[in-house]
Parts: sequence; structure tokens; C-alpha cells
Amino acid sequence: NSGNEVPLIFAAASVSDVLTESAAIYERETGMQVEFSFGGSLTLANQIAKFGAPADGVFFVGEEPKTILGELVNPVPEGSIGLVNTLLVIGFKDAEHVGTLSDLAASDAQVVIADPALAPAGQFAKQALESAGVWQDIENDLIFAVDVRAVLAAVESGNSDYGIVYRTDAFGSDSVSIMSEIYEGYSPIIYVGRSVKLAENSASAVEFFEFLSKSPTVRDVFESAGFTIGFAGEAGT
Amino acid sequence: MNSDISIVALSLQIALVATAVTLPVGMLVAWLLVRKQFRGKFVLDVFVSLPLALPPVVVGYALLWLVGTNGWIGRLSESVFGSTLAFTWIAAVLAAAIVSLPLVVRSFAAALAGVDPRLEVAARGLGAGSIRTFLTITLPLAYRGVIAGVLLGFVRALSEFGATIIVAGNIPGRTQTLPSAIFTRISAGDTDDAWRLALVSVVLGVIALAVHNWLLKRTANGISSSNGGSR
Amino acid sequence: MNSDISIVALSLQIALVATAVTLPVGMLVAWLLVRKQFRGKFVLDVFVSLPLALPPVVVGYALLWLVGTNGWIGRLSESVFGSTLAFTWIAAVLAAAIVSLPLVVRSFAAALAGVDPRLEVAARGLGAGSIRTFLTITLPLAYRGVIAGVLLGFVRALSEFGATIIVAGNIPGRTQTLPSAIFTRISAGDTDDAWRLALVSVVLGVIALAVHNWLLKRTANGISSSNGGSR
Amino acid sequence: MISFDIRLNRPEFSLSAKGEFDDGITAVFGPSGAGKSSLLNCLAGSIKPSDGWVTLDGATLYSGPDGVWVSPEKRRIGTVYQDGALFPHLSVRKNIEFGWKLLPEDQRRLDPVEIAELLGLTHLLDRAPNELSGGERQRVAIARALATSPALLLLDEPLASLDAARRGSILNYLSRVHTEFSMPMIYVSHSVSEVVSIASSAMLLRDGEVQGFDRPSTLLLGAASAGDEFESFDNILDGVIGDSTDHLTTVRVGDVNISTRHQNKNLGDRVVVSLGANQIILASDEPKNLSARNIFKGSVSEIWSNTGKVFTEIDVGEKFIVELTENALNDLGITVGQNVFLVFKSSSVDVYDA
Amino acid sequence: MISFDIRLNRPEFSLSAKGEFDDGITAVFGPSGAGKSSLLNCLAGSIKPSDGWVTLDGATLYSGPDGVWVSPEKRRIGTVYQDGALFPHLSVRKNIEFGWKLLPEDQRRLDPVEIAELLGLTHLLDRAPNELSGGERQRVAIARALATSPALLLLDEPLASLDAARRGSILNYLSRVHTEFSMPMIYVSHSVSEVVSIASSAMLLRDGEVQGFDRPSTLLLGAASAGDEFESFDNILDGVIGDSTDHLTTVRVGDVNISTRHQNKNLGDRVVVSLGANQIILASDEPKNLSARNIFKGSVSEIWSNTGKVFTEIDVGEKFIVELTENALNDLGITVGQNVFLVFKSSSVDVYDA
Ligand SMILES: Nc1ncnc2c1ncn2[C@@H]1O[C@H](COP(=O)(O)OP(=O)(O)OP(=O)(O)O)[C@@H](O)[C@H]1O
Ligand SMILES: Nc1ncnc2c1ncn2[C@@H]1O[C@H](COP(=O)(O)OP(=O)(O)OP(=O)(O)O)[C@@H](O)[C@H]1O
Ligand SMILES: [Mg+2]
Ligand SMILES: [Mg+2]
Repeated sequence: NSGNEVPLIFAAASVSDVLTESAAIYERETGMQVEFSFGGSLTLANQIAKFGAPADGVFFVGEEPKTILGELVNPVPEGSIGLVNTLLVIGFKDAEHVGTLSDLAASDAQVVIADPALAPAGQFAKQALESAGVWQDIENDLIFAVDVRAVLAAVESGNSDYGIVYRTDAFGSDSVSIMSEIYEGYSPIIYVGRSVKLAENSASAVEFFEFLSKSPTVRDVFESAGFTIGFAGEAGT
Repeated sequence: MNSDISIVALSLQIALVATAVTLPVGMLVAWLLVRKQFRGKFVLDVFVSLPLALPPVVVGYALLWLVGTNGWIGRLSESVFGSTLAFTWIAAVLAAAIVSLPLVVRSFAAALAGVDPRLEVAARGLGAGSIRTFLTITLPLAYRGVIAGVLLGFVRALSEFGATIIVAGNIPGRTQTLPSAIFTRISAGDTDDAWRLALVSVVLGVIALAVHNWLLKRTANGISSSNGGSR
Repeated sequence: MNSDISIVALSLQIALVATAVTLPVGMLVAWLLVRKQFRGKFVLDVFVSLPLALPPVVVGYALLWLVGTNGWIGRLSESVFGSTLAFTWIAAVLAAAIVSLPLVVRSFAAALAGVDPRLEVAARGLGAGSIRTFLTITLPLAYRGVIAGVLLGFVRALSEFGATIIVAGNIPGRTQTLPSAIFTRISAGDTDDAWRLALVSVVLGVIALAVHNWLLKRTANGISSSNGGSR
Repeated sequence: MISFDIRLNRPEFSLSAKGEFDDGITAVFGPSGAGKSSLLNCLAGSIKPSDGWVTLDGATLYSGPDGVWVSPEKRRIGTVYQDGALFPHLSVRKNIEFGWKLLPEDQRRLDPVEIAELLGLTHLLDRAPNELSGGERQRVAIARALATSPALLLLDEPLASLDAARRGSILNYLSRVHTEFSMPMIYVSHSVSEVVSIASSAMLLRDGEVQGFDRPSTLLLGAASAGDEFESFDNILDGVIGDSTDHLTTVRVGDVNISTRHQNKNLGDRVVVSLGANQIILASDEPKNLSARNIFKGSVSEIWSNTGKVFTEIDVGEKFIVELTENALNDLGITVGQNVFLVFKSSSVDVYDA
Repeated sequence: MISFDIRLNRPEFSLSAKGEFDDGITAVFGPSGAGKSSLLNCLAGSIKPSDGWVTLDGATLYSGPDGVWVSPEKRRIGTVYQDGALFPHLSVRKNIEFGWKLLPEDQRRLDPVEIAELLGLTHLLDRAPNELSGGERQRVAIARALATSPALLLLDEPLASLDAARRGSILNYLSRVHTEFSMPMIYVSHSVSEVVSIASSAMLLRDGEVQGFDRPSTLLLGAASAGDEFESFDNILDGVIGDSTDHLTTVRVGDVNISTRHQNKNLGDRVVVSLGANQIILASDEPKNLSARNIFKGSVSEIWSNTGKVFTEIDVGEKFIVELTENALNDLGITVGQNVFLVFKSSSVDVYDA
């Protein structure tokens, strides 16, 4: 029945490469296929929640998208794989070193973060700055970029001195210097898969997510991209 | 690389079909706007121009409403094809056609309006009906604007992203066009890949422009085999 | 509502300044393309048309590099203003101007090319230099395409999103334009608000179109005070 | 036969014209801005009159009251526009063949190639209209209209920028087409010699009003009287070619044998003869030893004067109108009924195909 | 004075013309497609010749070898184009004032309002060009060029679609402008009477080659002989107005007093007289009781023939050329040296302002 159909999974564009690779492994090992539609996490959530887009599963990060989807998606099953990311403060190559978020706030320099209203990365950055108690201080020096790649580009091109991005983004760039890693003060940044409740191929999506959780090959793919691997239940999803 | 080719092929397919749609529709609308007086003319004018005034994302959401299960296009297509058009390449064609239509209509309209009506009258007097007159006199005389409109429309369709990604998604192999592929690569940090695809876009644009210029010259030559020395 | 007004004001400011830039630049480029023969003409043609062939996001990234510390615009502006232009409203103007330039140039070029060169020759013979001839004969005779080009350019600037949000960001009160505000509202799930702003965009578009039509009619009337009964 | 009674209102001009033109060639003349082109455009359907009606061979083409409007392409009326209105994007050949190609085969009475040949356009067929001289453009416009074998041909000053030789040969060709294909024509012109040589009737327009409709000669006389549209009056007579020598050809007009320059025509050909009223000399006694080849005895049937010019009608079998000065009239003591001699040169006579 | 020696090469046509035109009015004529408009365009700078040079009043306007090219707006040459080339987006008034406004005040010798008045355009000033009749458009084109007070005025068949009355008055106006403002003109026309009445010298072009350059009368004769550009030859003579009665005016041409129709001119006015060679009759004995007002005794000074026409030159103090038929020549037995009488009507004579 419909369980044999190819599921369509709406996934964050930032993990498109690792998911595409995993799908190839999935097909090689099980003969089954999966399709993705990539976009911003919020955009994808809105497409499904507000416009009835035909997604069988979702794979993205952050609270806001989850809130938007609410009851439309199933909870993450126990033991599902999660791709864990952390935040970094990065700086333009000849920018002065800042060690902590307080230093950053004190520097008076322009700081780019992703727009909290547009991208989960922005929400995480905001949480971190708030819990460091520097949000008020830094608010006027902040620039909101559309997404985390735009943050990276703004710093790489020297238009801003500092920015807050995901660890995985910074690893790919050699034209920025890493100032400091932020370990706490924000919700865990975890990309997880969820199936969409009433979707036709919901079951096939679940099958794919299960495969991701079990396959060691897939885990290698994720790790080599810079993610830490976690599993539901471990880190309070 | 293989997937590059299929992305380009799909993009071309979508842009070409969109152009094939906007060409006659745009011509009809431009003709109505320029040569006819009717109630609701301004409404039509606004209607075809709207997509230009709105950010494509909005157009995308509006389209998604229309082709979704609740929109009338959606219901129609569900009863015909058994499914909605959303997240199919046809949705991408729709998106591309709608955003490029204003460019096409505006170019065509300016060109048609510039044709000397006395030549149309002369053609009628020689026995050509209004349709034949349009095809053999008006259209060829408006060629610059027509060719420019087609170029603008085609290239705009080729670079359409905002509306497409909303209504057709970004499904590799099915609806992923060059612009959405570039976006995906950028988001994933694949900058080199992204620039490579951007370069492909540029090459397609240059080819389209070259064809445009060639058509322009060819038509101009057909129209007056030499301009040299003419007062 | 108050912030709505400031968003609209900023959007208009950006679009108007962008139009003020593209109008003369577009005219110059169109004139070069249509009336002059020179080496590198096709390169110029490609260069101004490129932004149409690329998804605006790519244009945005490219611009971000150009205005950055290593880009030539960036170096220039740093030495003048002490900072780069990124994330300022001027960056938004740049983005809007660049994406609308191809539309403007294409419309202008088609219109200029359609002007009967014999009338220009006649004006020269009556003592008008080439610039005066251009301003008093060529330009007025090309009015349809010029007005259409300005409309297309202005409205495109007004709806510009993809490039703007990359190079100018989305800073309420400073660089947040209508399209970015709409996108923000949609992303935040504020659909009602988003639609309201979209409606504002539509209204602005309709006004622009109405002005366009009025200008067209007025100019046409100035050009021939009646067409009735003319063969 | 085309009949019409139309009004056309423009901001500063209104045309009001009623007429019925037979299947001959009708000339329309009058000063610049009189409404000649406007009238032709109303007949052809290029512009819609404000009111009135137009019928061609009995079929209604336009009727204001009844709301009838036959679109121009269905009227079978060919028009040679004053400004040519050639299609700039088509070669001369394609311009000429444009309407011809739209005709059903069996209605193609004239061959475009032949028309082009006769109008001296053959070497220009592959040119674009903007590569033609003014006169060449006019000829293409004529060819294009002729090629559609229209049921009625309208010509709006078609020969204005042509030299006399070319003009003569085209006029000749037009009258041949007229008779051979019984194609009625309406011909707008400012040139007396054109009007007189080609038309069988004429309408005079002035300020949008019809001021007269008659035989060209009669009407032209009136026009001359009314306001100098033309400088002189011409006698227009039907004739038949008689004997020819190397240098002279006799044309029989009624019972009168007129000597003309040698004509390349055949015995018995029907022709039209034109002779300026101011080129005839009257003599009260029979003149002798004159170089003039034409001397005829007749009697004065009428004398009248118009704006300082005196005209006499002399009956020599045919009636000729002769322009005189008051002085000559008095000196010779010419009165109605008196016998006089008409004297004119063979080179004063122009001969055209009928 | 304009001098030129230019070549213009086109795919199927090449023009090669050399000439020097004085500050009078020079007519350029020749068949359709001869290159008349092309020549004018080369002088005005509307088109660039392939090679050669042009100088106006000593200043080089163009020189192929030296790479000199004065752009058209600096040439002070006004052109009345064959097709008008009116600016469609400007009113008649603005068209006329276009070039005038660009003139420094002290160079504005002619007033646009007055020009418009004299060309009968006053009521049309606020119209758009596409609301004009063909003849009205031509007049606007003339007005526009005149208003720039050019150092040289080129007229390309400016009167082709005008009625005779209008034509006469414009010709008159043009010659007045010519003398009053000493404005040299080059005038292209197919109409003999126009050429003869206005020009002091004439150039004949055929197939892009100069076939002659002379006084109009002399040249027109050659043209007639060479290929029927014109149907007849006109005697053109300078004269002075003599006595007038109500109906007749005497014009003194040398020692000969010619009777003409009444002229509205003053005693002593200088005029040009035109008389068709085919309107003069020769008599071997003195004719009597003829209506013809002009009978002069003279002697045959020359006889020659051309394409079947015979011409004689008769010296009656002034020399007149008379066209005869071979038969007349033989019948009258006319030989060189013989005494003959010239006979022509006063209405055969056209009188123009000199
Ligand atoms: N489109 C128009 N709008 C307003 N008036 C016009 C228009 N076309 C022509 N007229 C006017 O109508 C009158 C008649 O014009 P028309 O062209 O019929 O004259 P015409 O007799 O052909 O003159 P011509 O011999 O100069 O060609 C003129 O006074 C002219 O100014
Ligand atoms: N732009 C052009 N390209 C090629 N040939 C042309 C062009 N314009 C004119 N000709 C040709 O050049 C020749 C001369 O043209 P031109 O216009 O000078 O003739 P014209 O003497 O003014 O004739 P008309 O009395 O008919 O106006 C003609 O044979 C014409 O066909
Ligand atoms: Mg007319
Ligand atoms: Mg010419």
C-alpha cells in the first residue's frame, strides 16, 4: 500500500548535502528511495502548516518551526538520530580577538547574527546573548542577516567584524577566524526527523528516519560534516 | 555534473514552457490593452502587472493557495489529474510564467502602440483581415519590443526563485531549478558548487542575449536589407 | 501601523532613488547599445543584463563581496564614509538598481531603436546638436518604451527582495523594505500581517501603474492632440 | 458605381459630400486641405464618416442610420495613398504581392510581375521601401493597389513626384487598365493635364463642400472662374486616329481632322485630345502662310467672360473654347454668329489613349 | 556659393556629381531615381558621400581625402525634405520654430509667424502633423526650413502636392525671400514651369551623372532633346513691365514689346517671361485680323531638329525658339536668313517676378 511510496521530506537546506548523501546510501542498502524539498526551516514549516504542502516528513532544527507545525507532526520516536550543532563567534581575518560574548558586546563593533524572526540560527544566537546578559548592550550593534550563510558571507567579505554562526558553517570557511565557541545558554541545536501525521507516505518517512538512526555509514557522513551525533531521549528533545 | 545537467535541463524546460505560455497570453493582453477600449481594462492591466509589484515569495504563497487543495485551480486539477499541481514542475512553470508576464506584456504593449496605424489601415484596404494584419504587419513592425519582451520573459523565468520554491518546492530531479539548486548549495555551505551553477546561469543568460541580438539583427535585416546611407 | 508607514516610506525612498539612478544610466547604456559601434559592446550588454539571468540571491552575494573591504566599491566607500555600505539603505538602493537595470535598458533600447533616424537627421539639419536632438526628438519619440521602462524598473525595485536582504539585511527602520517585512511576517507565522503588507505593495503597484498609464496618455496627447479620424 | 452622401466632422474641418460616380474615371480636385484625401478615406473605409452612407455597385458599405459598416478588407476598393504607406518591413516585391496573394486565384486579373515591369520597378523588386527614391515609392504604391484587381481604384495624387515622361506613361497605363479591366477609378490630382487626360467626370471640392460635378472640361472652366485652381482651360475631345506621316498624325474629332505630332498609334485607335483654350488663335479672315497646321473655319456660338478673361465658343463641327483678351475681341470685332478661323499648332495638341 | 565634387556608392546606384552653384536659385532636375534627393542629402550632410568634397562660401564642409566632416547642424543649410520629415510629436508651431529657436537672436532674419502667415498655415499652428493634409504638411516643411534663415536652402520637390494657385504664390514668396535675404536656393522639381519661373541656372541629373548645367532654358531644351524629361521647351526671357491697360500688360524684352495678360505689377518691375516654343506660330507673310496680340517680324537664325521635332531660332531683336513640324517647315519653305513673322497669344505668355 502507500507505505511503499517514495516519501517527500521537507528538510533544512543547510543539511541538504548530508541528507542527499544519506539518501543515496539508503537506496544502495535498502533499494528504497526518498525525496527532499529543501528550504529554510521556517519556510518549510509554514508551507506545510499554512498551505497544506504535501510533506510526508520534516527534517529541521529549532523550536519555532516545531511550534508552527504543532500537532501536524508526530513526536520524535525514542532513539532517533539527531544532528547536534553548536554556535561559534567568528571574526573577519584581521579583527581583534574576542574571547567571550561579553567581550563581544564590549567591543562596540558591528555583529551579524541570523534574523531570529527568519532563521533558527538567529533564535539560538539571541538566546545565547540573552543568557550571557549582554543582549541589551549589543542590540544596537547587531545586524540581522537572512540566514546563517548570509552571516558567514558578511563576515568573510569584511562587511562586519564579527558574527555568530553554526560550528559546521565555520568549518567550511578559511577566510574567517574562530573567536570562541559558545557551549551554553541556548536550546540544544538538533536537526531531527519527524513524520507528518496525516500524510500519505508518513510510514515510508518513518522508515527512512529509522534507517538514518541505525546506519553507521550515515553516521560517518554526518560526523565528517562536523555534526555531533545524538539520539532522542539522550538530550531532552 | 550529471545532476547539473539535469538541473539545467529542467530549468530550461520550465523557462521554455513558461515562455511558450507568456508569449501568446502576453500578446493577447498587450493587444487588448493597446488597441481595445473595454470596461475592466485597468483591472486587467493591474492584474497582469501585480506579480511585478509583489515580492515573488508572496506570489508563491498566493499561487500555493490557488493550486492547493482549497484553491480553485487545485480543485480543478485534482478532479482532472487526481492531484494538485503544487510541488510539480507545472507549478514551477506557472510561477515562472506569472512573474515574467508583466515584463512581456509591458514590452509588447509599448511596441504594439508604436506601430503606425496607417500601415494597418493600408493592409486592411489591401484585403487583409484584422488577424492577418496583426500577424503580417503589426507584429513584424513591433519586432524590437516583441523580441525584447521574449528575452526579458525567458531570462526572468530562468532566474525565478522566490515564487517557485514556495509553490513547487525544491525537489532535486523534479522541481529543483538552477536558482533553487544554487540556493541549496549556498545554504549547505557548498560555495564552489554554488558559484559553478551561478556561472551556468550566466552562460544561459549570455546565450539567450546572443540569440536575442541575433534575432534582432536578422529581423532588422529582413526588414531593411541595408540602412547604409539612408536619409 | 506606524511602522507600516515607515516601512512604506523607506521602500519608496529606496525604489525612487534606485529609479533615479537607473533612468540616466539605463538611457546611456541603451543609447550606446543602439546607436554606437564599439569593441566590448556585447560585454556591456551582457554585463547589464546579467542580474536578470541570476537569482537575486546570487546578485546579493556578489554585491556583498563588491561592497566588502576587498571589493572596489567597498574600498571606495570605506575611504569616503569610513565604513562599507553593507546593511545600509544605500546597499538596498544598489541592489534594487542593479536588478532593475536590465528591464530599464531593454525597454529603452527597443524604444530608441524604433525612432525614425530621418527625423533625427532633420533635427540636425535644423541646427540641433546631437545631445539636443536626442533630448528633443529621440527621447520624446521613444516615450512609450521610456515610460514603460521606468515603470518596470520602479516596480521591480519596489518588490526587490532576494538581493536586498543579503546585502542590506532586514533591519527595521533602516533597511527593512516592504518585501523583507512581508517575508519576516510570513516566517513568523503572522500571516494576516503579511497579507496586509502585501496589499500595501499591491496598492503601490497599482498607483505606479496608474501613473504610468496617465503619463502615457498625457504624453501621447501632447504628441498628437487627437487621433480620431486620422488615417 | 459608387454613391455616397457623407459627413465627416473634425475639430476644425467638416466634410459634407454627396455624389454618384459612374464606372469611368472620376477626378476629384480642389485646393490643398479641401478634403480630397478625407473623402477617399471615407470611401475606402480607412476612416469612418460621422454620418451618411456609401454604396458600391448597389451594396451598402456604410450607413450611419442603419449602423452598417463593411470593414475595409471586404470592400474590394484599392487605394494609392498620398504618402505611399508602403510596408517598411517588406521588400518592394512583397509589398506589391501583399494584396494579390490574398486574392482567390480566379480574381487575379493583373499580374504583379507585369505591373512592376510596366511601372519600371523590376530592378527594384528586392529593395526595401526606405531604399527607394520618392518617385519610386509612389510607383510601388500604385503597383500594390493595382495588383489587388480592385472593383474600384482610388488614387490620391499618385504622380506628384514623377517626371513628365514617366507620368505620361503611367497615365497611359492607368487608362489602359481602366478600359481593359473595366476598373472604375477615382483620381485626386492638382494637375489639369492629368485630370483632363484621364478622367471622364470630375468633382470639385472646396472647404469640405462639393462645388461642382461635371465633365472635367466644363468643371475646370468653372473652377478657373471660381478661383484659379488652374491657370488655364483645356478643350478635351474624343477622337479617332487617322492617317499618319513621319511627322504628323491626323486625329478625327467628329468631322474635324486635327493635325497632331506623330503618334505611335494605330489607325482607328480611340483617343482623347487635349488642347489649351489659350493656345488657339482666332482669325477673322482666312490666314495664309502660317506654320500652324490646324486652321478651321467655324462660327462663334457663345462669348462670355470670367475674372478678366474672355472665352468664346467656336463651332467648327465640334465646339472649341478659345481664350482671348478683351482687346483681341474688340480689335477683331468678334460677335456671336460671326464666321471666324481657328488656328493652332499641331504641337499644341496632346493626345492620350481613350 | 556651394561647390562640390562628390561620389556616393550604393549597391545598385552610384552618384557622381561635380558642380558650382552661384548664389541664385539653381534647379536640379532629372527623372525619378536620378539621384536628386541623394545629391541634396550629401550637401546638407544628411548622408556622407563615399568620397569627394563639398565647400560652402569657401569653407570646407566635407572632404573625403582630408577627413573633414562638418556635422549638419553646423552647416547652416536648410532642407525641405521630399517627405516632409515633420516631427510628429510637435505641433505645427513648434515644428516651425524648432530651428528658429536655436538661432542666436541676431541671425533670425525671418519671422516664423510671418512665414506661417504667408504660407497659409496660421490656422493650423496648433495642429499635430498627422492632422494635416498632404499639401499642408509640405508647406509646414517649407516654413520650418525657412525659419532657420539658412545660408543655403535646399528644396526637394516642395510643391508636389499643391494646387496651382497655392503653388504660384509660394513660388513668388520663395523668389522674394531669395532676393530680399539673398538666400541661395537649390530647387528639385519635375515641373518645367516651376523650374523656369524660379531658377537662374539648372543642373540635369540622370542615372547619378550630371548631364548638363546651364541656364534653365538652354538646359531644358537639351533635356527635351535628350529624352523627354519635359514635353516642351519654353523660351525664358528677362523683361521689364511696361504700360498696362485693364486687360493687357506690355512687357519689354530687349527691344520687343510683348503683350501679356494684365499683371498686377508696377511699371519698371523686372520680370521673367516664359513662352512655350510650341505656342508660337510662324507666318511667312504678315498675318492680319488675328486674335493673337503678338506679331513680330524677324529672321530665321537657326534650324535644327531633335527626335522628330523641328526647332527654329527666330531673331526679332530677341531670339525666340519656335517648335515646328517638318511639314510646316516644308510648306512655308523656311530657310535660314529668311524673314518671318512670329505669332503668339498674350495668354500664352507667363510672367514671373525676376
Ligand atoms: N487627423 C486629422 N485631424 C484633424 N484634421 C485633419 C486631420 N487630417 C486632415 N485634417 C484636416 O482636414 C482637412 C482636409 O484634409 P484632407 O487631407 O482631406 O485635404 P486634401 O484635400 O487631401 O488636401 P491636400 O491636397 O493638401 O492633400 C484639412 O483642413 C486638414 O487640415
Ligand atoms: N537608402 C538607399 N539604399 C539604396 N539605394 C537607394 C537608397 N535611397 C535611394 N536609393 C536609390 O538611389 C537612387 C537615387 O535616389 P534619389 O532618392 O536620389 O532619387 P531622386 O532623383 O530624388 O528621385 P525622385 O525624383 O523619384 O525622388 C535611386 O535609384 C534609388 O533607388
Ligand atoms: Mg490629400
Ligand atoms: Mg527624390
